Amino acid sequence: MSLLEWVAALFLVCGGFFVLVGGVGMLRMPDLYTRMHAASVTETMGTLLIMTGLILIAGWTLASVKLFAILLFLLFTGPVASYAVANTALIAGIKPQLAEDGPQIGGPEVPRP
Amino acid sequence: MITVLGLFTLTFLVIAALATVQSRNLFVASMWFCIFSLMMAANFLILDAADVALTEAAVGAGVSTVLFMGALSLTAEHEHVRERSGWLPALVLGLLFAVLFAASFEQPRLGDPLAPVHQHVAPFYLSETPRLIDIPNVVTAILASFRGYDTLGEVLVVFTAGIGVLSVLSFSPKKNQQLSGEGVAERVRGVQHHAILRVAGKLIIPLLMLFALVVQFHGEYSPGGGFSAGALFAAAVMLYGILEGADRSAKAMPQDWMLRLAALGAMLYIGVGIVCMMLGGNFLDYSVLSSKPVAGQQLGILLVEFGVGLTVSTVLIMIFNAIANRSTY
Amino acid sequence: MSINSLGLYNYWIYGFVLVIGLYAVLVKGNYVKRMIGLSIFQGAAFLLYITMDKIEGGTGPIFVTPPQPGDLFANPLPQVLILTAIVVGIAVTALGLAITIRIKEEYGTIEESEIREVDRQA
Amino acid sequence: MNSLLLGAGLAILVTMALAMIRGLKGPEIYDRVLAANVVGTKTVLLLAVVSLLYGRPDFLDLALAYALINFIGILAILQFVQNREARRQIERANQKGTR
Repeated sequence: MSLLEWVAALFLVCGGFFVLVGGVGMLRMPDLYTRMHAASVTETMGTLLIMTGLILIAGWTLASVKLFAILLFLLFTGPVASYAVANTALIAGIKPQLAEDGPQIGGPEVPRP
Repeated sequence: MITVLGLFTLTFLVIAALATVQSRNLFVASMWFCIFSLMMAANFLILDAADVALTEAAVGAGVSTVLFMGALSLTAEHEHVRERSGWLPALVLGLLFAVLFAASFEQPRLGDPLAPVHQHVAPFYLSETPRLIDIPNVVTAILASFRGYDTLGEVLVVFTAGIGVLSVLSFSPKKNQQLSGEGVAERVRGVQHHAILRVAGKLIIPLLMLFALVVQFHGEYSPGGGFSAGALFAAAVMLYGILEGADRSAKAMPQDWMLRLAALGAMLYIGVGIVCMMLGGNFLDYSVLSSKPVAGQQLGILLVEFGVGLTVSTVLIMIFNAIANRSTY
Repeated sequence: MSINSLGLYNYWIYGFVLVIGLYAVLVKGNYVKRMIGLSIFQGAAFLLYITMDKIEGGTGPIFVTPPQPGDLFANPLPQVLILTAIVVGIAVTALGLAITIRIKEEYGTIEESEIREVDRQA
Repeated sequence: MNSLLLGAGLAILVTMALAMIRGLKGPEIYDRVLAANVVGTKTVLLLAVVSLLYGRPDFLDLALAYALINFIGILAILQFVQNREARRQIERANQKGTR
């Protein structure tokens, strides 16, 4: 394997790791907002690393341009969608779980529209 | 390697289908159906059917989710628990599954080159497409040329379904008494007050339309064609309707013009066929359209695919406008 | 490990998903749920057709380079049939949803048992 | 290289499985929306990996379409949720007014 392939392999392994960690976090985190935080790891870090690895594998071809476009779209839409879900949940009155208050008590005042 | 991927996605397919059927909340059910469509399309790609996967992506995950959400906001979100007695249907369905399971052992294994389906007409299409039509995408060649009659029928079915939706929803709805009051329309406006979503979405819309045009006119060389392009274009308009309000999308894409364009698309298809007849060929035999038969075939496919894309996109936009603009307050 | 080792799993999944969709159509009284069930049923049929197109050692029927004798390609015919069927399916589903919306407006409910009661009282 | 791609694909598939378990468990509707979103974006990654694994880079168009379409699906879902909340608030206010 050439050096480029080793680098691509490193990116893919790291990306797979972050994607998996995010998935486990989605399952094990205690409340919606922390789960969203975990999911965002897969959507930004995991996507970035895996896509970079794929671009390195594809090399200087049309495929890597397409992969780059996909990466841009995912990095663009993923956080926006996450923000929208979080904002909708907050407006609907779902409160974050805070350490000092115990589960589901208190939380910041949520402005209602 | 295909085995592993197929095993996972097929299992997800079953999980998504079960979750769709068992959830009492129809909103959750349609969300699971969206996941079902995604898994279905991933399966199609794994089974080498890229064109189908592209169409399923645009239709299943995009258009059908938007339409189901629109219908749910006009009907009811919760399914009532009362069900008919389930034992007889369950027995029948159990028997059906047993029959299908038993019959599966007579099916050829997945990917068997000696399966009957690979023996009959498919080798002809695969070997003759480079000679007769000379476009790389055999699926497009069959869709528009070899089986042009079939596709014409499908386009007319889509057109008829669009007219059906329009005529069913042409009555103005009764007003909901519980939702009366000042400024309801201003408050029930979905995601329109999210500045971030609107800015992000507006950047996506032109790219999506451009991509739809690429899929439409590059469909002879890569996965794509009129059906997927039409669905993608309609999805872009639906995004506009979600972000800016369905009234504005209906203003930008007026219903009567959509209807005319849908008819125009179908008529373009039929017209190409009739021109072929006038030039001395058979109906939808594009070879006579140009002095060289291959060039004639390519021209015919381009025109026919454009007609398909026009009809599909306008019908889907029409359906979206009709459902999303129906308000009960 | 070749594609062959997936064997008949595709056909079993097809049967199971088909039965699930049909269950929703037969047993559920809610019309939107029935439309979703019908779409799942359709999906199962799509899966059966696309399963048939796969050929071992083949690839998608789009020629990147001019095809050489001996190259294997997936069967394009089932793909064409399903490609058109998907779009027709969504158009028909939309028609069903439109009729459901009208039923809701006339009867105030989309549950079959409740609609029967309304009819009986009328 | 192929085994590495397959490994990445497997990681993505396992994450999809975990997200689907979260979607099955709920408990809030927003958890399910989140799960649908994660499954959607992971499908895009999976399709990109599969098309390189198959050596068919022209299939990347599909992943591109997915990346765009998935966003629309999530927005449609969110629009429904927001409209529902707004309607519920109005109905509650109207009920108080009539009483």
